[in-house]
Amino acid sequence: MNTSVDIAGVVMKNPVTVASGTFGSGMEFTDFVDLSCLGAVTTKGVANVPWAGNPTPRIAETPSGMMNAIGLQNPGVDTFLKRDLPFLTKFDTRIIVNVCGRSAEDYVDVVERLADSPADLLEINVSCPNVKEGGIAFGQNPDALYDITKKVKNAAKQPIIMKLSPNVTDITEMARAAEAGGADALSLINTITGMKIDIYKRRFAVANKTGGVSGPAIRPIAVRMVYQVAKAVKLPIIGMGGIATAEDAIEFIMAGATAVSVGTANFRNPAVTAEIVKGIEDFMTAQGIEDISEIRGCVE
Amino acid sequence: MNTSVDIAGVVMKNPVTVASGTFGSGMEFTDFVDLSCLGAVTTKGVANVPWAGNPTPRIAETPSGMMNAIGLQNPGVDTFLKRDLPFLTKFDTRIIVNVCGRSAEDYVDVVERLADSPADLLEINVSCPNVKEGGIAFGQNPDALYDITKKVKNAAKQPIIMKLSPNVTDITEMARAAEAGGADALSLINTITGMKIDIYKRRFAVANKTGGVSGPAIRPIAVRMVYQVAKAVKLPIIGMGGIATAEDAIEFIMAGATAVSVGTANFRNPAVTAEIVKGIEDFMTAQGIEDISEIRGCVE
Amino acid sequence: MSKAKYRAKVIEKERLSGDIYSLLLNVGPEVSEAVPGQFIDLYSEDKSRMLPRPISICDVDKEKQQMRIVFRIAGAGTEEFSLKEPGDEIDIVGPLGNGYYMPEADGNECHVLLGGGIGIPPMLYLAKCLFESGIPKESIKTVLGFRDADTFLAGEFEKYSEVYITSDNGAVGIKGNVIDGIKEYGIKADKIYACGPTPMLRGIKAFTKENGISAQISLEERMACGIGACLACVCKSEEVDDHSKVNNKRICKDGPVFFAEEVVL
Amino acid sequence: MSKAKYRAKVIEKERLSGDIYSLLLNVGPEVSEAVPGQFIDLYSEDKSRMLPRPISICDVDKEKQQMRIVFRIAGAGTEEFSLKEPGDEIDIVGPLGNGYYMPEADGNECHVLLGGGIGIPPMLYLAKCLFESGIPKESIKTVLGFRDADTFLAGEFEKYSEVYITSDNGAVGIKGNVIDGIKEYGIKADKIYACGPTPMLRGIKAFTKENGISAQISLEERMACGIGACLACVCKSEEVDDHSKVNNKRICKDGPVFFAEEVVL
Ligand SMILES: Cc1cc2nc3c(=O)[nH]c(=O)nc-3n(C[C@H](O)[C@H](O)[C@H](O)COP(=O)(O)OP(=O)(O)OC[C@H]3O[C@@H](n4cnc5c(N)ncnc54)[C@H](O)[C@@H]3O)c2cc1C
Ligand SMILES: Cc1cc2nc3c(=O)[nH]c(=O)nc-3n(C[C@H](O)[C@H](O)[C@H](O)COP(=O)(O)OP(=O)(O)OC[C@H]3O[C@@H](n4cnc5c(N)ncnc54)[C@H](O)[C@@H]3O)c2cc1C
Ligand SMILES: Cc1cc2nc3c(=O)[nH]c(=O)nc-3n(C[C@H](O)[C@H](O)[C@H](O)COP(=O)(O)O)c2cc1C
Ligand SMILES: Cc1cc2nc3c(=O)[nH]c(=O)nc-3n(C[C@H](O)[C@H](O)[C@H](O)COP(=O)(O)O)c2cc1C
Ligand code: FES
Ligand code: FES
Repeated sequence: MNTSVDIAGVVMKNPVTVASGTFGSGMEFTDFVDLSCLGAVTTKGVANVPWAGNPTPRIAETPSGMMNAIGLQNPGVDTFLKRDLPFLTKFDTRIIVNVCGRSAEDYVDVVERLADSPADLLEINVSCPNVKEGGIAFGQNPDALYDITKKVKNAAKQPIIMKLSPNVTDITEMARAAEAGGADALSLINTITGMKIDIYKRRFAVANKTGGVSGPAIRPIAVRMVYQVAKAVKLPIIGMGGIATAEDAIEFIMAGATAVSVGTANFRNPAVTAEIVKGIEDFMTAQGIEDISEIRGCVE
Repeated sequence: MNTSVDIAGVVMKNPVTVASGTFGSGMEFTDFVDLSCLGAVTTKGVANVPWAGNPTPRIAETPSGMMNAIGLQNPGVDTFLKRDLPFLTKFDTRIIVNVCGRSAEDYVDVVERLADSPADLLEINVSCPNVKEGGIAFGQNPDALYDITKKVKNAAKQPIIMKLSPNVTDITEMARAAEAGGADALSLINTITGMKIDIYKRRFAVANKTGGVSGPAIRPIAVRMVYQVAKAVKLPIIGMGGIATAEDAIEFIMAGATAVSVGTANFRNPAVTAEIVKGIEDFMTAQGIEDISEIRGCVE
Repeated sequence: MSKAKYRAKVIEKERLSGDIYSLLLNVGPEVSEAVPGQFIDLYSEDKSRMLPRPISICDVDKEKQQMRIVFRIAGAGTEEFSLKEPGDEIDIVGPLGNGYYMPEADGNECHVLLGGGIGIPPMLYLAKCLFESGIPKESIKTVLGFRDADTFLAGEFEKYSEVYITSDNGAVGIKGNVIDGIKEYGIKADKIYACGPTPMLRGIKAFTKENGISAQISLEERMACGIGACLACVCKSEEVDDHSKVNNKRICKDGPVFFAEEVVL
Repeated sequence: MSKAKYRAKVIEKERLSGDIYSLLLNVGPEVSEAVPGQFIDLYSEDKSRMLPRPISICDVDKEKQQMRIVFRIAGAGTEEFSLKEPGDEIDIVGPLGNGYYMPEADGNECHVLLGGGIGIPPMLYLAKCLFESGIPKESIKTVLGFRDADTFLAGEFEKYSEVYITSDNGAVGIKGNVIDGIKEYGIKADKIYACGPTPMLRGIKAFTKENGISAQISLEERMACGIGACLACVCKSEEVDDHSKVNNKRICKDGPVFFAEEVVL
């Protein structure tokens, strides 16, 4: 049985990685999962300098999901290079580094500092709804997305994955802009902007007022967008949004994703990623699937 | 205690109505709810001629929600005028007629035929994701929305509510276009386009491939959009999307909605609307709220 | 406001075969209206599952206000119900829909009940009602179609009817479907009543049309409201339907039982 | 991979007062590591609730592998746990976080435990561990702050410590908060250990700073992962934190117990 997949020339032994920001740099999850059983570990977004993130409360629960406005707190690329990356290289897994910034220069700066690092792939977060500058501003306008993609691509040694925002009218327009700008792969979806109000306190449930909705609640929206993007561009897709079981992962693959990321579900079960890897194998055995690529985009 | 609200000069005795398409024309629900206890009944979308809708399966369950692609099946405005409207006038409630069409002419046609009917308000559905023509095409482009609003407004005797689609990058841009076009009120949100795949059959769960996601899953997204729109325009808002309890209804009102619609929750509990009306009163009593308008948009 | 969602108490639970369970429920006075072919909507306790699960009425005891349902585990909702134990409660609404049109008791006509797979349960209450209406047992014949030797409920039909068995793999009864059963067992049918998968119903529609037999069939479709309001559960009708003004009928409200000639399968 | 989510069995359930419940759980060998001030994550059965509920460890019996938690019904999750009966199971992860730093047994120091409201439960296990470490009972003093006469757990502290009570409305003990309690009861504290609402902890931080007393306080914030990965649950730290490289510490991982001087409240 072959579960390996190829994202822009980087081979993952199985299609399962984690969604940026839900898994730190993997360290804390080693108590629960052998990182070597994952196709890749995707790290929390890293900027050129440390970011303090947003005030608390940063999260709230929503029906079959959650809202977060962490605000991309991160220790900065220096610490990341010294501490997080060397730790990850101890495992037999691919490393996808998620990159954030406030300006094009910030992104380019991080990408250049990662050039000679063991990072296999760079995922460019131009879709975070929780920061005032950068983030989603690049991800909601095709021209801006094209520009930033081009700049990052020129600066990057590793293949780049542009992470798309679902908060747009037409996701295929954004996917095409990223493709035209030189993206090697796409990942989607980031969170959908939401709001929750504590009616007894007459206050917003998260300090940032709005937050990004994630989890099973948004899965049908994510599957739809992956399907649309898979039809619109030729790039490999890392699909995500509410994946909590192997069945969910297979749903994204059948919609056209090459690999999948597991995010919020890690909070309900810290060992869920390993269970999903195993569940995909079981499904393939039961259904007589030799190679995972047989089912990629198989619904018509 | 005053629970009554005013939508474009039409007074509803309480802020609770139903979401179009989830309640028929009220007839079937009379077994479970006294329609006279609702602020208004909003009918299923009606077109100038009967529509057959989409093939089945038309729905699928999703985490804390559902997906539908009914495709606006309706008996046409003639039958509606002869059968559904006379039935509704027997109750002490306001009547909001939801209008759909394939072209601007279709909408205008229906609106004109309703001119001398007992309909109190007309809700113009320019946001249905499940039909090929009309529907969402008008709801995802501000210029198109402005035009259709203007045309419908010119033809309408009753105040018009433009029903907005959440499948857009910036909901406030759409709200402003509708306001500029002459809308008397806005309602939001319609469903969010989604997809579900049956991985064992390798087929789409609904025959239309995509469907509109509704229910509690989308509530945080709906609350956010209502909040944004309430800040952007002066029109009264009918808020909806995943309301299942009185607390949920109050959340929308605190976000800035004048009235609220209950949709998918009717399927989990056919008497839920009456319970929500009662629950809002209980909340007001417990919190010492004299007039429902005191809490409208009260989070800052 | 004659109807409401209410909590039914589980009196008995039985596993009939592999993944098929029977629940006996204490229900409300609503049960007195129940006719064969109707269904009830069951609600999950889990808040992530918003929609009701429609399940046919398998038997009713109007005096004791009890109702029995028999179902297959098809997913998370039916699995939840299968875990209920005596004393547990389930939210339900119903009876809902239109059941089988009951014939005059007429000793000369042969009433043939066809149940395929998980379409079998509603036929039991129908057999009982036909029998109790005065039709002699010999004039009520039930043909039950199973996948394999994993049968269920068959013995219970014997109280009210003559029972014939078929199975897809021939492990029990005649190998084939219920129509093969009618033919091979040489059953002469005047009226047919059926519930089962669509291909079976399609076969029955063709067979009864060819042979000029009146047939009532019970259809299935995914439902949301269950009461005729949302238009999720339509089937195609031969004629323009009076309610919809198009060739669509609502299975939950106008059905689930239709005369075969009314609907397009 | 030394940790995992596992199913704990409920051994005993008790309602301690209005909306406060105590559950005794059969847990795994993980319990042998539990120190006072740590918490466990409890998971809802309901699939619509994705996030774990952090609840402090109130008591531990390492031999029997049992753990006790005491919680207030604050919403749907804690309500679900309050409905559990002996024999039922709950998914949990833990012990998690860093607990109270345990002092050397030194008969001359006075250890004062301050618990406010639902911050009281973790102090019980702390009192027990201090007592069992050899500190004499007279040198362990617990001040418990309640809202009103609806007290809970107070009697159980008497096994390990001297107990003083305050209440917001003066219905029991001294009227006021735990700091008013220290002052009015004339308690001389060398080391303070506290858990309770933020305003109380803020008061304790100021009071102990002023009086040069070492204080450990347990903080609370909404959590997602519970293990230090998602950065949901941070508090502000006085110094740049070595992990975050900013003035943020993770309550779930670096805490929930901090020395008062480490954090900004
Ligand atoms: C009128 C009617 C009578 C029925 N009577 C019986 C019966 O007596 N015994 C029995 O075992 N089954 C019966 N079914 C089928 C039964 O409703 C489904 O098996 C059940 O809803 C599956 O729910 P689930 O949560 O286990 O599966 P899931 O797949 O998790 O369900 C997801 C959603 O799809 C719907 N759904 C899934 N399968 C079906 C289906 N086959 N038909 C309709 N909706 C479906 C569910 O209601 C739910 O909303 C009947 C269906 C209808 C329409
Ligand atoms: C380290 C720590 C220890 C705790 N120990 C106890 C204890 O021993 N006894 C006790 O009664 N309570 C304790 N709490 C508070 C307890 O976690 C919340 O009351 C509980 O999570 C509420 O869940 P719910 O589903 O009932 O409420 P809901 O309001 O429905 O919860 C919704 C979401 O918000 C989170 N949340 C809500 N209130 C709080 C809160 N006050 N703190 C953190 N998260 C919250 C929930 O975990 C959940 O994710 C502790 C909290 C923390 C952080
Ligand atoms: C707590 C949290 C933090 C996140 N941080 C990041 C981040 O740093 N960078 C990023 O690109 N996406 C971030 N995301 C988005 C996820 O990577 C993912 O796109 C989204 O959560 C949808 O997947 P899920 O439903 O499986 O969680 C974060 C999500 C959550 C819940
Ligand atoms: C089965 C179904 C049918 C619907 N039909 C219509 C319709 O005819 N016209 C319309 O404007 N909206 C229609 N909607 C959208 C709802 O009115 C509402 O905007 C949406 O479902 C969100 O609310 P909810 O989450 O409370 O269901 C339909 C929704 C559902 C679930
Ligand atoms: S399920 Fe709503 S009309 Fe049948
Ligand atoms: S809850 Fe995730 S870091 Fe604390």
